[in-house]
Amino acid sequence: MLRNILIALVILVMGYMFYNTYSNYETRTELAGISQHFAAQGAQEVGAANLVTAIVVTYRGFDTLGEVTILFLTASIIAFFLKLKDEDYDSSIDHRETSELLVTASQVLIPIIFLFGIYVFMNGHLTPGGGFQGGAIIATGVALMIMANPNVRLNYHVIHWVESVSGVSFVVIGILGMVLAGGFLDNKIFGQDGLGEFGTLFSAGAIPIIYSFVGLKVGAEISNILNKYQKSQKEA
Amino acid sequence: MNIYAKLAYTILGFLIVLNWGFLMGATMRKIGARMAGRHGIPFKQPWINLFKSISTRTVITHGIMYYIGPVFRLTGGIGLFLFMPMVFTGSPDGPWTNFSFEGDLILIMYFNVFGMLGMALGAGEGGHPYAAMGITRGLAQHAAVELPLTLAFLSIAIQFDTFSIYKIVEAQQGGIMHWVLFTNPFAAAAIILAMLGALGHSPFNLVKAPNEILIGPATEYEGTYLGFMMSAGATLHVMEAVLFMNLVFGGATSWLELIVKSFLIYFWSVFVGMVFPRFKIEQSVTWFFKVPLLLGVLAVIIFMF
Amino acid sequence: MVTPIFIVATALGAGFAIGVLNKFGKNFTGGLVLAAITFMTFISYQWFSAFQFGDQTPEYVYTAGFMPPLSINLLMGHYEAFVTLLINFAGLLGGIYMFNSLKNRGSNAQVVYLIMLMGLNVMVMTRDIFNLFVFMEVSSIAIAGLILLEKGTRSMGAGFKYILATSIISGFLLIGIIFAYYFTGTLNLDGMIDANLSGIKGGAVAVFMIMIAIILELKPFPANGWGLDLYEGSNAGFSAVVSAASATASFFVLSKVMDIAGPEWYYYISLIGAVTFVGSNLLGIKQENTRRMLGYSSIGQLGLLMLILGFRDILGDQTPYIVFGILISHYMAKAGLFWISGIVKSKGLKGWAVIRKKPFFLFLMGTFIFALIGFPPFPSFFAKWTLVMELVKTGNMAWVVAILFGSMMEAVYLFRWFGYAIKGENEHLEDFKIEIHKIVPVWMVAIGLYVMGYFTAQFTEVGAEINFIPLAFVGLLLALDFLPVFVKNTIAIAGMLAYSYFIYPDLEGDTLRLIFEGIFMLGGILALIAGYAYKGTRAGFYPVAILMYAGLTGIIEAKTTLEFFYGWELMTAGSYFLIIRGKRSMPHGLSYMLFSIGGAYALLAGLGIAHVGQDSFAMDIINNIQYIPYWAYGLLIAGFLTKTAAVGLHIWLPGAHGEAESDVSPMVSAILLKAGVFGVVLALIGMGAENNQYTELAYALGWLGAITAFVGNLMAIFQEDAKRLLAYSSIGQLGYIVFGLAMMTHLGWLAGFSYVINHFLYKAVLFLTIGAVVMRVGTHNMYEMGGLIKRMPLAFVAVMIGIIALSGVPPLSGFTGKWLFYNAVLEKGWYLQGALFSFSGILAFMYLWRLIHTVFLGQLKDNHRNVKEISIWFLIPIYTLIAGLMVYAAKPEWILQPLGNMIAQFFPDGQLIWDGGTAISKYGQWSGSLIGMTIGATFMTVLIWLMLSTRKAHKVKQFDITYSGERPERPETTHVAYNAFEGLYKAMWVATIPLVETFWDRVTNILHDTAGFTRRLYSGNGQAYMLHIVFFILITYLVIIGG
Amino acid sequence: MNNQILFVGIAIVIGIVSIVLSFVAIHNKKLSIAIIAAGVVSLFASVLYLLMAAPDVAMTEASIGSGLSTLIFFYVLNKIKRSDA
Amino acid sequence: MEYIDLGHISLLIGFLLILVGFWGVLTQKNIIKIIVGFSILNTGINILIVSLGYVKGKTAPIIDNAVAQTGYHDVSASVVDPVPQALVLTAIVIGFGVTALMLAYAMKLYKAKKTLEINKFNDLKW
Repeated sequence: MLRNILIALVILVMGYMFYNTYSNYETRTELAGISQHFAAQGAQEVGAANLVTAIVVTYRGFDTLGEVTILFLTASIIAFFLKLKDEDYDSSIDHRETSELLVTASQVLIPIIFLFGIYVFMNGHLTPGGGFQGGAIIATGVALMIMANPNVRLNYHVIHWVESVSGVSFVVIGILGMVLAGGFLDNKIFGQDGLGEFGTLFSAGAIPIIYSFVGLKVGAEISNILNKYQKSQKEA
Repeated sequence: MNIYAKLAYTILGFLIVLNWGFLMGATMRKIGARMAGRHGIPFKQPWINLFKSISTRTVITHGIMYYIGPVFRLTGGIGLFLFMPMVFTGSPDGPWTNFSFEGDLILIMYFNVFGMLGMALGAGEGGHPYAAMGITRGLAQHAAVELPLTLAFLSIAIQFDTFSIYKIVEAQQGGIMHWVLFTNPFAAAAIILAMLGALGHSPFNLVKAPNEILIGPATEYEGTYLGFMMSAGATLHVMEAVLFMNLVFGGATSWLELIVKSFLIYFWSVFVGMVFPRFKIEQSVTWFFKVPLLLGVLAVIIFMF
Repeated sequence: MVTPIFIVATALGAGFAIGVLNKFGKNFTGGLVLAAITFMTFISYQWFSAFQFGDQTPEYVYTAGFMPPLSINLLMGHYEAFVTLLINFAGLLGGIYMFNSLKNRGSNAQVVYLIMLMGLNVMVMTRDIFNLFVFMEVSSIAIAGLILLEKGTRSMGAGFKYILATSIISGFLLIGIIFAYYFTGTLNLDGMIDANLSGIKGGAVAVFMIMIAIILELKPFPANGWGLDLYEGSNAGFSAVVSAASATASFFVLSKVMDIAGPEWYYYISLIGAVTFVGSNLLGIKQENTRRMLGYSSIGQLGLLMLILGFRDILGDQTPYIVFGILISHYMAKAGLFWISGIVKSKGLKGWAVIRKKPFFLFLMGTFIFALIGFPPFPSFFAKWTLVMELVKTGNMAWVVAILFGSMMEAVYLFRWFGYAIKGENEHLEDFKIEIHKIVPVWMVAIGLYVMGYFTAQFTEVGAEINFIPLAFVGLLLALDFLPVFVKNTIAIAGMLAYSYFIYPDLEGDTLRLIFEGIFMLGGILALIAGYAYKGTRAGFYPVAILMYAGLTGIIEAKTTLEFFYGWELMTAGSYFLIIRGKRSMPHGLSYMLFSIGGAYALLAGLGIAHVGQDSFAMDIINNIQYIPYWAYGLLIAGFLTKTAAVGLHIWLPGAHGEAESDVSPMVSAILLKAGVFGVVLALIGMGAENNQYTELAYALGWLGAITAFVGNLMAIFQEDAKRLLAYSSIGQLGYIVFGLAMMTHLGWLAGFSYVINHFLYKAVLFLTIGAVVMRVGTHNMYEMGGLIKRMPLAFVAVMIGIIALSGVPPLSGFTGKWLFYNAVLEKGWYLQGALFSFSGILAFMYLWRLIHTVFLGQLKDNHRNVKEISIWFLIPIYTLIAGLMVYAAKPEWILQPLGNMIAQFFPDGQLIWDGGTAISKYGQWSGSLIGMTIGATFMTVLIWLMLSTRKAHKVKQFDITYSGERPERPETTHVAYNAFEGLYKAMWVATIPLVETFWDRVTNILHDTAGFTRRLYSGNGQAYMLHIVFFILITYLVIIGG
Repeated sequence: MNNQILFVGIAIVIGIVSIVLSFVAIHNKKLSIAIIAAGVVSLFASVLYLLMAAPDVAMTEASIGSGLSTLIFFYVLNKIKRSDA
Repeated sequence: MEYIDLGHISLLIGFLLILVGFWGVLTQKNIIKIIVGFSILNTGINILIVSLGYVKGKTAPIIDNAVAQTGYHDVSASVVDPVPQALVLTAIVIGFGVTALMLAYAMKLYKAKKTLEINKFNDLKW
């Protein structure tokens, strides 16, 4: 109890600290700093209608690389932490009954979910959404698949393959940007003029390609994580 | 004065000291016996003892160090004599100053130990436990005695601004009131008290313990060795008395004065010994650390301001 | 040039590709990972060498084809290149070391390791603050995963706590970053610096949150329980990488980000650094677990680096140099130690004794520990030196005190540990296996430390003057350590002779230095001769002995204060190793080391103060100290007094000298102690004789000397151990010397110097002889000896001459000193001190008599009836020294006159007048040779008379004594030896109360209790650690930003 | 401008509800309810993002923050409950 | 009324969620609850980030198709700040990764000691 009072006190002081920041906040009425530039020039420079995507994939593409890496790391760590070897995936059958409804629904839904996910990341430069969201949606599909049939033999080779290839491609495109354009992860690998027609699917240079790989990779990684959690359920 | 004359005077002086030492020892024992209501030894007894010892035919030895121990002892006694100016004649190069030009009070202080150390080593080799016990006691007591003595010596040296015994004696000439006894009473008092320990009579004679089993180095030696030891003892007694006489009681301008003064000094210690019972070593050490040490410190401190 | 972006591309490409390549097996993937790291290392090295050796200018790497602040950019500058090189190199070595552990966890773990390194690289290079956040997350998640390389609950707990803590930290970082963006409109570091974020209203809190998060990454005390668990809980190889690579990266990040915080933060960074350095090193002393202890040390070192960073405005151009020295030492040494801890596989410190089963590990471990503490020739030595010099110069004494105190604490536990390794019981311990891939990285960092040390020295003008030849000789002997004793001994002696020959012309004419060099080198050679008595290889003896002599000669030759300190520390290191060679000397070696280090730090501070206001580092700056000279001289003298074992600082000596090997005792007693004396002499010369304004200091020193003399001699009386007796006697003798020097008069110095030479001669004789006797009889206890004169007469004669000389009885040379002393005392007017000195001299008779009696005289023990005379190899140096003593006794003017002339440079008043062989002072006179002749003649006369009258003396048996009517049957019953001075003890026990020991015990206990109490903070509960972090943040907030 | 006032009103409601839910998430004894509450907080947050003209973030938060995270929470919870049994 | 706008309110919600998250993290003994606390903490931070990018009365930073057909367009006067949105995307994904890792830990810790009390995992201390 004494401890909790102490912690309450600590939280109060922290609140005081936050209040000091809060009191200096004013809701902005116009853009400032770099965002001013992004809003004014971003579309022209990058060719993406979605400025967030322009920033995520190009301007701050390096962050995104790190971000993808973090998911990758988490998946790798969980893999060796939960001591799941790929071979284990096949062993031990779960005899849990799954409802008929779920199975049927999943059979219908999963292809749609996958397609939707692909749509989301392919159109990341035009509409809200992108690689992460699309990847997450695909992973949701995978989750549904696992839930519907816990004994499904998810082709881990495919997952790994997708993950690896998309990851390597991401890096390679980044390097291509360095070779063909202005720097690592530059989207103008097809040249300044190769940005395509603004607002169409094949525009914004490498952004759709990169975001697709990001989407695939994120999807594969999250699926991987989910799959491992799922398999770990079978462990004694 | 050429070296041969010096040598002659020195040898003569040594003979006087040695014999006076024997006589004085006998006298003291006589006085002691009389005071205790006994007849006492004849005055010639020391000489008899000496000749008897030296003429003993069979002597033993425990080894080389045992053998040369008495040599150390006697050399210590003679050396002390050699480095001490005996009779003040108005010149540092006078007939009875011996080889005192080679050193000063500090030399006397440290050479004092030479004989003691040699004898301790010699007796040690004999392997008799009493020898070692006596020596440990002697050394402990010696240390306790030396502290007030050193302070007093320093005080005198400060007073006259010299370590030279000759100069100290010279400075005390010209009447009894010039004696350190009166000019530097703290130092004198410290010396008079500490001297009891230096001379090793009761109550500070546990080192030798004469009334029980005699312990100490002397038990180990017999024959010629004992003769040497007795000679050395006699010499040392006189020389210590002479040292105190030179430092505190104005020195001596003639052999007669020396004899009288040294007798009185020696008698003082014997007298105290008659009155007081014997101290254990720790008692005597602590005793010297009280009044004599205090006096010694006082004697020095008065010169610091 | 390969652009640094390929560091990222390589790591990620390889990492992502392994997902499909893992079917080629784990060895393949492991090899791929190592190849990737090698390539990354190559990239960093390429840049580093371009900066270091070419004239490369810093290069920005822009991503996405846009200029910052729009896009993220990386910077590859000189420091970035260096730091990434460090990270990648540590990663490479760590990767080799952990090859099997990573392999066992599969290709995933290998990938995680690779990516962690990549994350650290980007952290260093990026100039974008959000990017920094992302890659900090990358590396901390990777670390949280790699903790699991070590199996078991402990590492899992540690990993979880680590995630909790880093999550809190990154939360704050993120809030800070977003507010920083809000206020400045940019995420670029340079942009934020330009925008002067901390000056903007509200920006200060944003800066605060960013800074505190980055500081927390460095695990500041006390919010660092999670960091300690990380070091303790993870795989040893991985702890090494965390300590070397991750901490280095975090540190660099701090140095990068603090630019946006501005100078008002610097003070607080230093403060947090200082608290961390002192706090974690203090807690380290309670550690019994190796890894955790090393963790405390790592955190402490990072605190020190933080402290330095905060001072970068004040240190100016020196900052990189200092940081480099400390960082590289910590980097290599800590990695090496962690790696060794993984090989040895002992959790507790005591189990490290097993390391002796592979002796070269001791060399490695010693290298690392000495590098951490800052001993020469390692980089940290030069860095610490420069740091202290600069801090003192700018008046930051309090910081210096904190640094030195923290270093001291670090030395306490590191050397305790080292002691266990060197001396601990290892019979029952199981030997450990060495795998080649684990030992190679350790060797590489160890050798790297020496190379780096050399280069660090060359960087500065003053460091470049250091003479490394003696050290190279040490290295040679180390390489030849497998040879038998007589070969190495010959090489050592030849080396020292040759060196003396070459050094002599430099010193000619400088009597002061010549005397000490003579004692060090000639004494050293004589002591080494005794080494021929040893059989076998005597592994490790020669390098350390020569190390000590190298240090000693370094002190003498020193032209600059740095060289002096360098020599001083070498000597300390060498003598430490010499001392701990003794069978039971481990605790004493430790206390020796600690007092030495404490002293060295006092010295360092003193030299630092001396440097203030003077442009040079030349040795003579101590003659003219301008800034708080009282403190300077006080510190210098205090430092030197630790080596002379002045009372209060002496408790290490009896054990250290007493338990040392037979020929080591004279080295450390007769020779080594003089180094302290030499120092005191230099300091006193600095204080100057003319118009001496430091009378109080000298007065205090005088009393200290006199009391030391008294205590040393008194304690010597009550010893039962022969070598301890001599050791206490050395304390007393050094007290005389200090007392004499403190008088600051011609006679006082003459007396002091005559003791310097005398003590060297007779203490070497005594220690050599007693040491040789001990070798023969196999015990130190005097009451177990006795009567040995029969078996070893030559040894007896040597000891007899030694004790007569030591006691100061005429005619031998000790009397010289006594006579000079009394004259000096009278002249100076220090009567009471003089009396105490004199009393000490009288006390000396007692222990000396006891020494010779209980060993050589009295009853010969049954088990010693067949012992032989001491070894000829001991007798040669002993009698050479005795010849020296005799010459000194017969012709004191030969020595004292040149001494007098030398001292007259400093103290022209009150010189002795020499009339032939007679010395005449104001107070008296003394003629050494005449006294000798007189006494000799008398002695011979008496002896001849005795021989004439006792020609038939017959030898009797040992038991031929009467003993209360009994005849003793066993020698033990009649050997008066044990507790011989009982009477004196009963009278003087008051003076033998170990006040000093009690005092130091109290100090130690207080430190231990504080550490023990404080470390309860680290309850092991991850939640409590989070609370600590939050507390730390809030308290820092209240302090820095205020209410 | 009416739009704005409406948004503010919604935001206030969302705020109050999410803070209450977050307390529920922390203090409810049942772990499953706690997890769901946290997921709902996340979901409300994504509504808030929409209000603040951040559709990308809203999508991400909804799918990852409240969807997949909750899913993993339940995996773990399930696993723990099963090994209890 | 000046302070009652979307920016201020969501900022306040963000801060309050952070505080509640901290409260949970620091008071709850159950590891799962602590992770829930972190999740709330993260949500709070994300809201914070987005609200700092909010510009009063502006639209999402997407150039909608109608406008896009006419080519590149300076929208700086009409959109909210896109940068914090980009950042928060990253933050959400990172938060997910960390949460997944924490949960994996929670699972294994539970397996090791059959408890989720955080104060039971203090094998390493002092």
